[in-house]
Amino acid sequence: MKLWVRIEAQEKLVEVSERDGIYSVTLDGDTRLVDCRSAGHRDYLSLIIDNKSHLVECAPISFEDGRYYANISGRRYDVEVLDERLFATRQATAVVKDMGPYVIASPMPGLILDVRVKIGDPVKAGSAVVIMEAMKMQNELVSEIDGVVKAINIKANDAVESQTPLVEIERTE
Amino acid sequence: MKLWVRIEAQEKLVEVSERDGIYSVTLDGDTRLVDCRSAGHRDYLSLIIDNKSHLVECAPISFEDGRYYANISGRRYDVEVLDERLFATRQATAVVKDMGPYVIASPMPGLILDVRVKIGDPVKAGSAVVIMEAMKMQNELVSEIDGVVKAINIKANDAVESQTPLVEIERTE
Amino acid sequence: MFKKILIANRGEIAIRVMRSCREMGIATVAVYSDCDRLALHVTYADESYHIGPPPSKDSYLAADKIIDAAKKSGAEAIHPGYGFLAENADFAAACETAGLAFIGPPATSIRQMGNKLDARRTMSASGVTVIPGSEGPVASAPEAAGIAREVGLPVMIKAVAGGGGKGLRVVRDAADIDKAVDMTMGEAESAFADGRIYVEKYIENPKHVEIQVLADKHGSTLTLGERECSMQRRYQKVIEEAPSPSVTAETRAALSQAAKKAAQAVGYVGAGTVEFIMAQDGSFYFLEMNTRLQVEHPVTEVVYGVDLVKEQIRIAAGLKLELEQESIRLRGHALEVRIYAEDPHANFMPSTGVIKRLVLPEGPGVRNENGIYPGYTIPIYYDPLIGKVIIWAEDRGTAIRRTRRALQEYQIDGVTTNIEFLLWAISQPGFLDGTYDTHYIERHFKPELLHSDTGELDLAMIAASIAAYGRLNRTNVSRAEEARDNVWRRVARMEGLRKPRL
Amino acid sequence: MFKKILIANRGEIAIRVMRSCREMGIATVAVYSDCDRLALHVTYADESYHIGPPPSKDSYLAADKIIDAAKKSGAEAIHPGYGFLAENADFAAACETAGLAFIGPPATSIRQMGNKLDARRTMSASGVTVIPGSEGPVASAPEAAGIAREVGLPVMIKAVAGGGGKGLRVVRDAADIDKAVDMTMGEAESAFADGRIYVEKYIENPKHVEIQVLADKHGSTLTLGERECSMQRRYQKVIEEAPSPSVTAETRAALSQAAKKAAQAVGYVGAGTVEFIMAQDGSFYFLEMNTRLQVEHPVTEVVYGVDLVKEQIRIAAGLKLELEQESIRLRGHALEVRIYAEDPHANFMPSTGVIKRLVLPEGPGVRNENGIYPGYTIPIYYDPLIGKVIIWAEDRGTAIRRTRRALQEYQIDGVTTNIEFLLWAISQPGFLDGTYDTHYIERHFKPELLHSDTGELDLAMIAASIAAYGRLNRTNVSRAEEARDNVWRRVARMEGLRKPRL
Repeated sequence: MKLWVRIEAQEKLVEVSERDGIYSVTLDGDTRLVDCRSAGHRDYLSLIIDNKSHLVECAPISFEDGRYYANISGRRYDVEVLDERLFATRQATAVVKDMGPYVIASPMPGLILDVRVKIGDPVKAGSAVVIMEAMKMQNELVSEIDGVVKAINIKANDAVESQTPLVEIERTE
Repeated sequence: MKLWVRIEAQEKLVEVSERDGIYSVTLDGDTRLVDCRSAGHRDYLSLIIDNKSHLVECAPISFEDGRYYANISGRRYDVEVLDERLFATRQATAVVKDMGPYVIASPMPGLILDVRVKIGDPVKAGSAVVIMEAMKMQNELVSEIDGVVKAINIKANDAVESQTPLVEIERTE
Repeated sequence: MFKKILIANRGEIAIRVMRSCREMGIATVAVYSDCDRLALHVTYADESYHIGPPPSKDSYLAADKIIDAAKKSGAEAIHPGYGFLAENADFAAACETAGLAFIGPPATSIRQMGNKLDARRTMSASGVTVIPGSEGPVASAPEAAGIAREVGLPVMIKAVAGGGGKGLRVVRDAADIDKAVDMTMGEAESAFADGRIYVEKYIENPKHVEIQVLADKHGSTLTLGERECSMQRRYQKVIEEAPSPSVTAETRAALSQAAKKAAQAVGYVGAGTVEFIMAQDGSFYFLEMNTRLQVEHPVTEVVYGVDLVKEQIRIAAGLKLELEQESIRLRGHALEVRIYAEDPHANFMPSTGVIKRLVLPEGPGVRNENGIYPGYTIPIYYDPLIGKVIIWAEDRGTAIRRTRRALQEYQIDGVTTNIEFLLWAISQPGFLDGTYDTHYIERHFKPELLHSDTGELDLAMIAASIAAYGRLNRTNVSRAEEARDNVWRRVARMEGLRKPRL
Repeated sequence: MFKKILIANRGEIAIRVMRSCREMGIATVAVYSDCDRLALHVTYADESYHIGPPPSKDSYLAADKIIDAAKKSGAEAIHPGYGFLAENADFAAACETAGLAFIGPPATSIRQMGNKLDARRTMSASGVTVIPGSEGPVASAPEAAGIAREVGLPVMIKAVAGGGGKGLRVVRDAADIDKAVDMTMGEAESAFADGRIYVEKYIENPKHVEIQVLADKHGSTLTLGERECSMQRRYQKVIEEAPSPSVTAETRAALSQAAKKAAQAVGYVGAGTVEFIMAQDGSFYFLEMNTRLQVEHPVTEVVYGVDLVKEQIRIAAGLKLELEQESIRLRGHALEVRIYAEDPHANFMPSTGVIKRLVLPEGPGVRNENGIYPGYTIPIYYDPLIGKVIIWAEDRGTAIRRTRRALQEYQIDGVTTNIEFLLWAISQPGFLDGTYDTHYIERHFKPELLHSDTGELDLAMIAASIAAYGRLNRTNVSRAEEARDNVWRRVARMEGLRKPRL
């Protein structure tokens, strides 16, 4: 299977096949045989490659987007893995994504303390739009783009779930 | 629900009902309200009864026989819990069980080291019939009854799974 | 000795206290809010009382409900842990009024140390060095400028009611004093409804060191050496250690003497901590006294071989200290790393969720203090501190290497933690050589620094590729099956069509 | 210092050794049999080499395969752990021949201590008191009777090749000697193909105490106090402690002196343990020397603040001991309880299976040594020891109460363990007062004793009733649904029947 794999700034083409629990993984033209098994839990992979032993916690963050994380000795890496279908989808949606409205969503469940904008307000990238409290801490949710506030779905003192769309911002060029 | 509950030498009739996660449990004519929830895992029950807090690991050993275990602070209790159907079944099978052939089965996977009997041998209750090795230890499997060896399904050096019938003994009166 | 104690807290500290109680044969009573019904402290306690809805003010800060639960349960004493009501003098007084022992200092000691300016004055009067500055609140910019001339620049303009890094401003240039005073007063007025300010000399690159104190009701006060807590992020301690790599035996003796004086000046009883700001030249100044058990108390426990919670309980029960200052001996070195449910890649945003898997570090010299278990859901209402790892070793170098080993062993699934950040922190040159100060992290940390191992990048790619391969294969198979099913269905339909109509 | 070490073992001890290696910056190499591919030591190591099928003789005892793996990996040294090849002189010699450091004593020391009769003679000659008895093998019953007269009854008739409680017989009456000699010889011949026997005085109600020794290659030998290991079941240690409640400071000094002499007599290098039998009057006799790390080494580590594995590695690398006998100081008290996968209700039958849930005891003074993790399958081929809990506390009473607390916290699902039995053992009057001897458990333990708490019986009934209620309800609902489905199906069929035929 051909996979497009992206980690941090790098993107590589990876070829994977499997026989009897041993995986053949080709990366940078270099083919390695990987003895890979789940150790007690599906997401914990014990990999032995050239007798080097590794334990990696690895699972999808979002299978449909090909987003995975890999945790190695306490360090967490975000990895994107796409097969041909997902790769094609990403190519197709990348353009659309940059055009559509930008939505600030709650990163976790919590309480809205303050909404710093009104509909029609101009917003600069990096400016705080909503203040929410979770776990005794105040967190600023900032806009990543320049734009104008188009919709506000919450008000102060609202309790929100994770990934609730809070404020919609329309891009200004 | 009416339940026949047996622990060690005691057997009691217990009445259980539930509303909103609070159980009403009547035991010895004494009705207690029990706030019972699974703590992180189905088999770990957090019970609060009259503000007393208990954590009990409790699960069926064999649901169809109504056999459960309850682990309280490291102590393990075997409890039989029967509803009307299971109670009736037990009553009906109790007689048959005492009449049928007696089978010595392997309590765990292991290696048969020695079979101490031949077909037709008389066997006394408490005498060793099979020696098996598991986890570096030799274990004697003894007959619980007086009888005559009727069948032998294994020989020395056989590897056996758990609950494999090894030797069948016919009861002598 | 008490037969039953109520613990007015939750999380790791509630469990910590209950463990000592169990070992002393004392029954424990937990209190819990709605969202904590399945919290570990509730299942661990002998008795548990529900005290209200999740917000702290309605439950863990509701003094009357807690005292009520204590009375219902027949508890004879209340241990407040840290945070919540631990430094609330009114609560301490209310306990005593209700006939319950408060496992902490007398309400008067809490009050005397609670107000920063009062504490400064009391300490000054008792001969404990405080940071040079104004005696009391400063009314105007010219008055502030006068003090600045006296103690020398830089100075800090601080709100009397401030705390946690809010309401303070550093002035390095005399010309900036007017503006700084104005702004701090305005901020203090709006944030704390108390516009008063005072002026202190600003100590450059300070270290935070603190002395553990134990005092009984019979006049004995002793000290258990220092902890250094200069690894901080936004005034939140991240790593603590005992002893401090920067404290010599002479400084330790001087710090201990000052801490003892401070505790005695307020008639202190119980376990408490006197915090000092230490300048790079080793001079030190009283900062404040925490009139309770500290989060980082275990580092002192492991190097001195004491159980501070048991000492607290014994003291509250009126027993004399059995420890003697002369026989207390420091052994080896201890570190504590705090595990927070927060994402170091995303500005330390707190993280919540269900703990799916939890494998703690174990083995030689590793102590875990936790309030979580596999299957537990971390609620959004409270502190994101989910656990602590305390490391003991023969010496500081070994302790640091053991801490790295322990952090690498830590497996926690379902929430994001700061473990990566801790691994970064303990590997910093400034931490390794012990020169770090309280601003070290803000000067040096950038999230980009967390990813640097190139060998790991390849491994992450391989692991993710295999994980994806398995899942995509299954998905493709099921897609294929679906497609095949569709074909069959179509065939069936066609066959149906072909059947001769009846 | 070595850069890479191969650990020729599995389970908790392999992890124990690897942890010290990691902390020393030494890379680790694991070896594994087929059934251990997912064992913790394989995933924990930096490198892992497959060495064969599950039976030990084909893998963990296959010296050539292990040496081969060491060479392939570039390891410079081999740590044997305990058991398997740890006391195999030929293996130690083969390592040295292959240019690999064996982390243990020289082959000659192992050989000298390996043969019991030889060791007795060497010790006797070096002035270490051995149990009075025959100098060498005894050829006949009259010769045995002569020795019995000399040392006094009771005596023990022991097979030279015996071990693990096999091939020995106690004689209390002179009239029984003939028969006992005959039977033991016969048994020894058939069991060990070596009919030789010898005679020793039998010590009534003995205690098992042992001294930890460390010796470097530069002539330094030092001792780290005693451990008592008299809580045994069928010669298997169950609980160990340091210090022994029965050893006074004078006895400790005498034991240490004897142990040092014993180690020096065989030119010992590395960590080793000299075991003694101690009579009720405090007199003691050399029993044997274990020329390796003991299972129970951590109790010594926590009271003396040393890392014995690091010392072993340092010694093997040729370094001088940095510890000095004078500065070694005992602090507090330590206990170790061994967690076995075995059923105390069923004659301690071993138990295997998948560890579904594992929550270890934590908090102050608790150290876990484990080779398992949640999801791990315990194989049937090896030792049923799955973990150890080591407890440290200020004093013995606190250590015992802490051990109880820790055992109550231990949650392990999927296999049956001896935790209940350990709770029974640490609560025994003879354990609490420290008078227990090596026969205590066999004299006092009955499985019926494990269930005694009547309050818990009610609770178990309530919990099981609720658990059953939920499950039965669901089952009844699904039965009802099934029944309803059947009714519908029947109705449908009947409707079908009623349909007018076309």
